[in-house]
Amino acid sequence: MSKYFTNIYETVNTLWTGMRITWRHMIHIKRDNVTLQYPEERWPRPERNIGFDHKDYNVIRSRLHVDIDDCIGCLKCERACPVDCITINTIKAPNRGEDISDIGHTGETSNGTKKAMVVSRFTIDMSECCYCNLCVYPCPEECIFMVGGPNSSKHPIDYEFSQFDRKDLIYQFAKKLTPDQKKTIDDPKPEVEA
Amino acid sequence: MTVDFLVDWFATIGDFPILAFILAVIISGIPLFLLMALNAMVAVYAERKVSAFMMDRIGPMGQGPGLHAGKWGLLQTVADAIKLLVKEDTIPQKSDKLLFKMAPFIIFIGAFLGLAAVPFSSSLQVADFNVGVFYIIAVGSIGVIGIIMAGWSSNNKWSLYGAMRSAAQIISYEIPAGLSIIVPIMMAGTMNLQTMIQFQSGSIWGILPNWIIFNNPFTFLAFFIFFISAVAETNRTPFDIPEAESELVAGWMTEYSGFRWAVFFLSEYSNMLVVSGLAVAGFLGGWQSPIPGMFDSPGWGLFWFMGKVIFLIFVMMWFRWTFPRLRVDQLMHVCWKVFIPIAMFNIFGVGIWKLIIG
Amino acid sequence: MGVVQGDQMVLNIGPQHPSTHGVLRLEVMTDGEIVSEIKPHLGYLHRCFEKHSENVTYEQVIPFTDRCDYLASMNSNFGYVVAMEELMEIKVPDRVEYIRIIMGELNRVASHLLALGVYGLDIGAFTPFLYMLRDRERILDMFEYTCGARLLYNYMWVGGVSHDLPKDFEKICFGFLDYFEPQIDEYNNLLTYNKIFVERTADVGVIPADVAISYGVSGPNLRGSGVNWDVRKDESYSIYDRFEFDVPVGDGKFGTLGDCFDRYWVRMLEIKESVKIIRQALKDIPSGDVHQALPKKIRPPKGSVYRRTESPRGDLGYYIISDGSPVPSRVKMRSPAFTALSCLDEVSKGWMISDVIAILGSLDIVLGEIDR
Amino acid sequence: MTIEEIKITLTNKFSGSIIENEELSDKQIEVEGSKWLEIATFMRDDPNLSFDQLECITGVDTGEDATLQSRYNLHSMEYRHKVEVVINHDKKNPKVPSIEQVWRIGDWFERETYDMFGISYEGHRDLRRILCPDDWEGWPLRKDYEGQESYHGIVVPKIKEEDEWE
Repeated sequence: MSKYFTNIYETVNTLWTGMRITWRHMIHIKRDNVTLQYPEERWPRPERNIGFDHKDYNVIRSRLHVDIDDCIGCLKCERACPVDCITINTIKAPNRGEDISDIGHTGETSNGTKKAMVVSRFTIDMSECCYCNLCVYPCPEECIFMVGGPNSSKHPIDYEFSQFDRKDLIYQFAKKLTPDQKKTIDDPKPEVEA
Repeated sequence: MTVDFLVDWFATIGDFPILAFILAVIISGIPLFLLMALNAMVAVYAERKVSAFMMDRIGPMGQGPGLHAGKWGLLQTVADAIKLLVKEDTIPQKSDKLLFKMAPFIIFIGAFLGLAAVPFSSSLQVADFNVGVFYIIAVGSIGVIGIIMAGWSSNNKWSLYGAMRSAAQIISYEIPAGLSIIVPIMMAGTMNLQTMIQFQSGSIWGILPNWIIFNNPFTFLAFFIFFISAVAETNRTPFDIPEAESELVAGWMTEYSGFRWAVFFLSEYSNMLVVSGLAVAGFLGGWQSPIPGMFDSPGWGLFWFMGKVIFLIFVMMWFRWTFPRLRVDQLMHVCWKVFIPIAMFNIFGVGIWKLIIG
Repeated sequence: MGVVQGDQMVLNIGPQHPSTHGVLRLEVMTDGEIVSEIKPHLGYLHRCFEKHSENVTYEQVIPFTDRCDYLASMNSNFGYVVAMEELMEIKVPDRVEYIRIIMGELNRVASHLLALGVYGLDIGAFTPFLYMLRDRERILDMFEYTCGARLLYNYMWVGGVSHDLPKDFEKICFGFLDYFEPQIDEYNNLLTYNKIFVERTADVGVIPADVAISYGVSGPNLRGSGVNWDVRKDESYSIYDRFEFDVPVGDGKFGTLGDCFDRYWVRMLEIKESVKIIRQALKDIPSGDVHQALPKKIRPPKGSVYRRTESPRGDLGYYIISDGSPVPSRVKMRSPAFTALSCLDEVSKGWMISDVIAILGSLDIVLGEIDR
Repeated sequence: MTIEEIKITLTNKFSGSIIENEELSDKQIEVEGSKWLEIATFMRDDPNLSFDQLECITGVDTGEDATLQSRYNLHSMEYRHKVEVVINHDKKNPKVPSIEQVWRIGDWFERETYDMFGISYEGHRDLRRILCPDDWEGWPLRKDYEGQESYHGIVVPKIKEEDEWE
């Protein structure tokens, strides 16, 4: 019999404790609120952030971007990708390190490396990308990177790259070459298949 | 009251009693329906906000024009209502179509009829029965039939489970609710809600309002038994096992969508209003002011009544967003082994109290 | 229970159901509310992680391990790299070990928070779930600060980690721990001690210790049955032997030993232990270069290794067979949730449908890991 | 118990069935497949061995020499020692006695290995595919596996479709 009443007492007591907690949260909603109203408020919230500034991000995982003028076509990123979302085609340049103005090819990267290849195709299928960052590390020219964060000086952040068509998520970084332009490169071997 | 008044008034115009009656019912029914709709909309909005605040969220919000839900998300329920009305009304191919279509309206009728006897103020009540309490308890059970129809006709196992659980639950909890509402009936000596509320005027020792809940310890206990049973009867957490979303997907409402589902929703919130209204009328002094002798006019009466009802509905929401859910057998355990004995004990206690003290 | 035998009814729970924690289909034979048999049907999320691994290089496997146990990716990475380092006999720098342990334990806290919160949701309490998610979010913020990703990190590499800790990480992490520890009491008051919750979980779904061992149940589920087995202590890997922490074991606090409440309670206590470990690790973390021991080319010698680590769900084992090429010959993942799910049929016989949901929730399965 | 002692215990009991194999590492013991059920029962029940936990069953396709292997990682909760048992199968007709009733988790592990490698565990009460659909063809983790061309009318792409370029 005493167990019966203890049970009832415990029930009322524990339930009341719980109700007190929710009540406390309800009346302190101004202080406790954690909702971020997305389109109006963006991620680095001015007050209420967890203590670090957006600029201090160690690294960021967002959309991949390629500075194609710096790309030497070494295919390292393509090999590093675990899901094969990067496709690169290259054509051997007639003279190493020389600009080809017809197709807007620059011969030297910003680091001063002379390019031996003309990148005729550099596509990244962001719908397949798994954001593992593995392609970023091997790049010798640091021309493939994820936008924003520490790279925001190179390219502003772009988290919200939604598209209506899946095809539009295939980003093409190299300029398309027409057959005529290809001829101007005047390559004995037709094309190095990736 | 309103109906009687209207019938009498029509009688002064001409002698067509049947037409007068129908007109009176329609004229008093339409505001009631509007009240139901308004109640559901406000309650949905309040529920969203209350739940959000309890969870450290802010709920529906909008800042400015466009596709946002208005200032503080006030237009959210309007958007919800429009969405529900224009949504496709799906009927499962192998369902029992007649029952499937009928079920929402039977539940609706149950909720609507109950609302008719709720005494909003001393003069504002659609129908003043001399068995008001009895009537509300009785029509409150009509909903069960609708729930079983909905569950059975959906031809869905989840719905069937939900319906069976719901039937068992509502029928069981009628008993402690009924036994507890006997207490104010004994105290006031009437089943008429208005008379019951009149009985609660004045004050105890000049401080407390003379509400039945404060009258003696047994009535105090009886209020809680009644209120919790009422929560169970409206299928809300912690007694929401008929629609337990983590177990039964949506219980007996699984196959419903669009307008029919909206009717369920409307009925659920109206039921909350009705049972809260009954609890307020029976225990919390109805439209009586909490400060005896002040703010006593009928207009204030409506205010006090709705204030108390809204408070009770808020407590129901508070329950819902704090507690886990009981299991079926535990639910029955609580009902038969805890509430009913205490409710019976209350009846004895009140009887003896009345004999000895007054 | 179930004295009167009625007709059997087949009830399909899932693949789309709110509390199957993913796409799992349970074919449940019921007699009214009482469950007599459960046949789990797996494979809705199957993408053959093991076949993938045979087609990519060793370092490219790591992103795939992320996606197996997506709630504790750090621990998945950790298990894989520990196994690989054992195979290649790499000694990693101390700083890397400390970082890995901090990250692994933070992720254990995050994973347990989700497990406990979702368990509350299964029982019907919504609010604790959001409180726990709110705090989990802060841990994910710290992960994002460290490695850029919030859920699938690819953070631990064979021989190192991808990034060093950011410069003020310790301050942020200590700040979080100071904020977080009082929250545990709030969860307890709100959910754990709640009488309804206790009634729903205590004495329900008891897994006796011998059954648990025979079914290969591991981690908090096994400890909830009273078996003191923690890979971190008993088969210590990395530098877990340097830290002081207890292994919480279920004791039938409100009911029988090995019931749902014990499994829940062990997780709650484990969060506290993890916090303890993180505090110790943050205090003595040495400085150093995290990329120092990265091998130039990952080409393990011919051989095989089976290494277990303690993921939040239990013993996460990797069986890696190398044939000397840069591509693994076989990677097998011993998934702890897989074994935990296998005992569902045995445990939930005779209980009600609501209890099946409670038992399933208490096992804390992640379908991404079961189906791999 | 160390691995040598375990080996000696097993060799004393089942002298013919423990196969010496130089290629295996020192943690592994190769046993003859046909005797596996008895050995497993002994390993579980012997008070000195007491391997009460089956950690993992790994199917292995060794590649060119056309054998399949099942590798059992056993562990004792009581003594905290462990051992790995290797069983070689003939690739044409891989079969081995099921230990499903020795360790209950063997049920699902064997189903998984059957699903992936087609090793049939004889005596298993419910040997179905577990991860792949029931009507899947082929054994995906064998080295010579080739994917189906279509599955229920859905064409299985062999390689990534080349999008139009040029």
